[in-house]
Amino acid sequence: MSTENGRKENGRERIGVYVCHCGTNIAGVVDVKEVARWSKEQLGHRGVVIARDDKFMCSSLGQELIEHDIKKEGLTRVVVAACSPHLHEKTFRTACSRAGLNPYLCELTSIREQVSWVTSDKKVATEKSKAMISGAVERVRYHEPLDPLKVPINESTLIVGGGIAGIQSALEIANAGHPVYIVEREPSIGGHMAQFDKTFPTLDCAACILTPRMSEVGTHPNIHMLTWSEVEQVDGYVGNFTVTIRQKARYINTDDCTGCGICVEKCPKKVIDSEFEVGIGYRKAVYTPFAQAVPKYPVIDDENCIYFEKGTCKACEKFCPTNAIDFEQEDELITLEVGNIVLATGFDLFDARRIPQYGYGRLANVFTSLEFERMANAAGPTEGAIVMRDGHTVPESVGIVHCVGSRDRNYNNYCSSICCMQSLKFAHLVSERTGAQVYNFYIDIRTPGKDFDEFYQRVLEEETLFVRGKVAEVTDATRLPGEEGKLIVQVEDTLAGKQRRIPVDMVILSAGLEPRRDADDVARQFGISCSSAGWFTEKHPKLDPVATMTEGVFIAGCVSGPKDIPASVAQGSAAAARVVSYIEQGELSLEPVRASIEEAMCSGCRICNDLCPYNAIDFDEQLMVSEINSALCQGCGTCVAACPAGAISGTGFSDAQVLAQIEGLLMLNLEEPAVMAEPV
Amino acid sequence: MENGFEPVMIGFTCNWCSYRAADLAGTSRVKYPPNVRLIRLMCSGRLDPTFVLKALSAGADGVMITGCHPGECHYLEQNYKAMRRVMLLKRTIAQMGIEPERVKLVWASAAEGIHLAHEITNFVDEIKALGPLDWPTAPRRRALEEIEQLEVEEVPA
Amino acid sequence: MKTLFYPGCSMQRSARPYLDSLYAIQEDLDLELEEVEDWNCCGATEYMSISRLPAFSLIGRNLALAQQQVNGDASLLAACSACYLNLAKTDHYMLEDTVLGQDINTALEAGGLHYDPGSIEVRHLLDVIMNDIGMDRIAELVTHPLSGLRVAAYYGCMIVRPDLDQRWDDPEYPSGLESLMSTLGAEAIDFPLKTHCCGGHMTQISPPTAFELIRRLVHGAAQYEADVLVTVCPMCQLNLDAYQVEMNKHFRTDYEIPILFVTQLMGLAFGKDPEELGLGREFIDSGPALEKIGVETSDESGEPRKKRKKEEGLPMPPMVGGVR
Amino acid sequence: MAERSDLIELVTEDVNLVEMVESKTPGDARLAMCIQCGTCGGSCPSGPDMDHTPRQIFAMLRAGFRNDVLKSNAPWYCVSCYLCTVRCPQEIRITDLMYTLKRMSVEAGLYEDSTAPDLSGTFMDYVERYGRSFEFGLATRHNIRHRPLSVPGMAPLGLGMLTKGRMDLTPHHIEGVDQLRAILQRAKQLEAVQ
Repeated sequence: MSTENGRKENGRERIGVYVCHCGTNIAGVVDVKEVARWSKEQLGHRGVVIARDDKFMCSSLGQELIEHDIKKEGLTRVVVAACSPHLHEKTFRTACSRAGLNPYLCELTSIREQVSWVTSDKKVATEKSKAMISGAVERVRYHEPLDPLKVPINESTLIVGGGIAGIQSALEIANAGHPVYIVEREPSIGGHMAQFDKTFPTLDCAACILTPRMSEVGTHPNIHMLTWSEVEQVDGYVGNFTVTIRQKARYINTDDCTGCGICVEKCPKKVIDSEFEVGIGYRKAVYTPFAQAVPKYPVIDDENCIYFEKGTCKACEKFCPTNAIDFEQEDELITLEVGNIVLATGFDLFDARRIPQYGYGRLANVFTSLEFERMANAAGPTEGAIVMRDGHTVPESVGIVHCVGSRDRNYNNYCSSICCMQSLKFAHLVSERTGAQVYNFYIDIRTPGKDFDEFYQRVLEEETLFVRGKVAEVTDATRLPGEEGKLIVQVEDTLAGKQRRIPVDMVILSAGLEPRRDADDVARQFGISCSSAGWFTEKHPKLDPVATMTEGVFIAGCVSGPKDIPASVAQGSAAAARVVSYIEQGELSLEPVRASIEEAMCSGCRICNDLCPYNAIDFDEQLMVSEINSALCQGCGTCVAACPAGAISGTGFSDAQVLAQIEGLLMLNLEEPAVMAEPV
Repeated sequence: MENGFEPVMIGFTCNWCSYRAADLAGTSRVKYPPNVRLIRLMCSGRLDPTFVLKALSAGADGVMITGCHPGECHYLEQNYKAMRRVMLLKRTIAQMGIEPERVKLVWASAAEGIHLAHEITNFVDEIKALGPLDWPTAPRRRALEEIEQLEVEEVPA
Repeated sequence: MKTLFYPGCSMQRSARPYLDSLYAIQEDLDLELEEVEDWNCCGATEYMSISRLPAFSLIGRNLALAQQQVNGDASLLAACSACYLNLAKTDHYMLEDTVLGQDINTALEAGGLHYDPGSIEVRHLLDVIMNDIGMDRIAELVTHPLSGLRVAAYYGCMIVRPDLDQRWDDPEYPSGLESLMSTLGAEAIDFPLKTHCCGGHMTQISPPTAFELIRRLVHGAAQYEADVLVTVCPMCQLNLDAYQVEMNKHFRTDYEIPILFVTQLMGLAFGKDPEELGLGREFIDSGPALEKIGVETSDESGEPRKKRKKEEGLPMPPMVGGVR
Repeated sequence: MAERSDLIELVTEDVNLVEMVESKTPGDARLAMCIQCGTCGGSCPSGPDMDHTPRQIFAMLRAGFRNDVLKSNAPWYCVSCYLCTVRCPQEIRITDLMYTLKRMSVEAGLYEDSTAPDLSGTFMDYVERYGRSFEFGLATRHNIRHRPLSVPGMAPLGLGMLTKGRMDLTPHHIEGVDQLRAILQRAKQLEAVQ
């Protein structure tokens, strides 16, 4: 048996091999008794002292069997031939440690997923199982006792995004008594929900349920808000992140400002509000986005402020009772130390201009869903009056178009999931406030949530007309009498099987939800991954939806895909729970699968330094060697493979272990050469 | 090659995608040839070219390297490094007089069990077509010769 | 520059003014049009309806001839949208569907011909004017701006759709022709029906259907107060011009929207003689409309009509950078 | 036995219809991807005059109602404007599929109103005879056969075309007619095999 490649032989091991029947799952195809017999006989000289088979190794009986042997037979290594390590590695490791054997001296080889379930020929399956056990035995000889890595967890948490998901997370964590920083790009927290009028299906007013939460955030002793701010840089790792934040100049001294609003009142410069009012309303050059804004301090928009344009005016400064205006203010860089991060940066609305045949931007009375939300909102530009673009005419007929930019390979393949309910809500609001005839144009009505379909029923009762068909075009080009001065919605009524032209006064486009324009940059910044569409990827879509592949970075709300308010709130709480459990543990134990550099062997070539995606490798200028920060290291092993001096070793996946496993799998370790599998 | 030649092959899998794809192939009971024996790495980026050379020299007729699709690496971008290494490796073994087709790189996400099984099946056929690898001093080949002598004596039932 | 040119049957006859006006301005555009020798019909939309491979082979012959003539890669100019699409589509599908490509070549061999897919780049006249010649050059050539002439820029279908080679900013709502018209000094209408159908072959199959399609466009042009409707396709011109008369009979309407070819308006702006541009051969007399720009006397009087007034009230969303 | 054949008459579904239509269409037509949203039927300029909208045609194809589809006027009323094709959220090549259906209905000879097939046929004849289309011949021959009554009505149009020098009374031949015919001949043989 070769011991080249400078491999360190671990003396004479006493190895136990345990072959699982998994009922008939394995035993039905693999001759488990033969495999066990063979292991003892053929691998005895490799240290196998016991080889047993059992109906269910994962059962408590099976585990006790292992524990018993470890104690009585003094096993130093354990190989279990059963199912995938992703299912039961933990089980058997725990069994080992119960018996006083270091859990990492146990190796699980998957003869179910990789043999019995995918091979029909019994003889061949049995042979392959032998080979795999042989590989595992060789590998386990080179295992070393390991202790999980412990990293301390900084108690503070950073939450990026002050929408409802972020707010929920912040409050949950803060209420558990831990400090929270919440960073928001806009001048106020609140996110998209603050723009809405009513919320489906209950129709309670968005502001009424949101603003209490907002002010709670504003006044919470454990929450520190950083609005009008963006994350600039992220360093560190779970438990110990260092985050740099740019707080944009507000030109208002928040210590002195009382939020009285006189500056806003006196400001002579009126500009179109393309942010909060999505372009259908106006604001001043000094402004708070909306009445209930938290914090209450206004912001001076230096692109439109007369002072910044011409150097004159300063009306706000003259009238401010507390001299809080400070035109000299500059951006501020703030550095935070946090243990965990929750990303709740939300979504962008699909740009309806990308579908020219729907006329948005060209035809005055085509509105987007967000424009309509603002219009319907009592605090909006029309004080809740639903009127046409002229500002006063009440529409007599309104068409609501579903699936705008969603479920369409020309734009986004996915269903934006909220549009159906949103459109039903619009239908209700329009008929309630204007009595106009409402048409809903849909491909499918999707109302899977609690009380959703009941709401659909209600809208039907309100005599909204439903036309099943994806709208072909919205035009002002008349064709028939009665179309003059109207918008004509052309569609195939697929249930009637006829093309229809329906003249309406107003069209509302239920635009889909898209990832934030800068989602990719943000993902890169925080070291997490995006789907092809741009939504952030969960650690597990079903079983771990708020965690990411990067420890300590969690996601909540629409960052991972379109969601309604209840779902976003639920995720906000879920993320908080995950964070709090980390904080409560005080320190976190990580899989000890890490790379380490043997100083003596490192030539200081620095090849490895740029290979690490987590910047875990630093170069020590004094010693002229590279060193690895084991907490930053995620254990991918790329540096191990790259090191020309072989100075880097990867625990759990060392060269020795892999090379030994290769020999084992190829049966080079047998006293008499193996009979190769010969499928019949 | 219809001479009943059954190659032995080593497959390196990424813990996050292709190994799980293999699990999935199992749970969905997709059948594929038994010739490939898998080794789990944390990432295709961990693949040390010497692993492949070792496998080939130790008697493997082919080596399959699998990892996450480009852009989907669990460790952000390490699979690109694997890709580069495999390209170099193919060139190297070609210079050693070994068909570069004996080394194959396959992307398989955790959801692509069927795809992986399919790729394994194809690769086995490709290697069968290439025939046994005659690596200088292939120990396994020596071993086989000995077995043949053994088998003459004992008549299988 | 020498440019390989495929006129197509219609330009030879029913759309003769298109051909004449194109030839009249080719020098100004630094085009040296060289006809594909002994080209054959592209099959329009009809041949494909009867048989597939023969239809593609029919078109394939033209591509093969073109390749032969330049012996190598080159671009092939077509001014008829139907011809353009047939040629472009065949080249594209030969690349995409290799089996089809081989079959076509097998057929071509029977005539001693062969075509390598992708070697000929099929371009539409308007595409070349917009992207190769460019508006700056056009602006230099304008001596008689079409000031005050309200033009409905009409593309029709086959030039912008399916747009297999992604040559247009949008398959529904392109903007090239409009900018060309404003460069010529005309007032380009943002015509919502700019890429809707002119009726195609329905004039022969079901005239009532065709008349309705024609009425929609003509009515639209009238609704938008267009003086003329400009087109880049012989079929569109024929349907909207010649059949406008029939359509009026059918619906008892009296629309009179003259339909001119893009090259005719360019010619006028370049100060060419209307005769030479084949003007006056249309069914709906363009005289009255053209008087507005004083075609004979090149004085640029004639004040532009005032635009339809914009709505006041809620601001409109900005379009800049909107459409991708 | 008679009963049995009668029964067979009743069975009109053709289970492989979708695959068959796709195979006769160049490239990947994606017919099977239709979600019945009606974008095509809503966009179609001549949709109002079709007996079945394109969407319905696709549903019928899936159901295997071969004869009903091939009897429909929808493919023939398609004006090849490609609006449906560029708007289809499933990127189905609807216009190309319509061409395939036209060809299938010509083969099957199930479409009652022969106006459209004849127009295409006549057009094809002229092209194969001269290598160029022959508008005068086409228009007159077509109209005399299918709308004799309308011929006088259309006369001014034809006359106008002539006087305005926009129509020839005699067809234009290309030189390579024989070459062209050889090519088309070979193409037809090839297609017949498939």
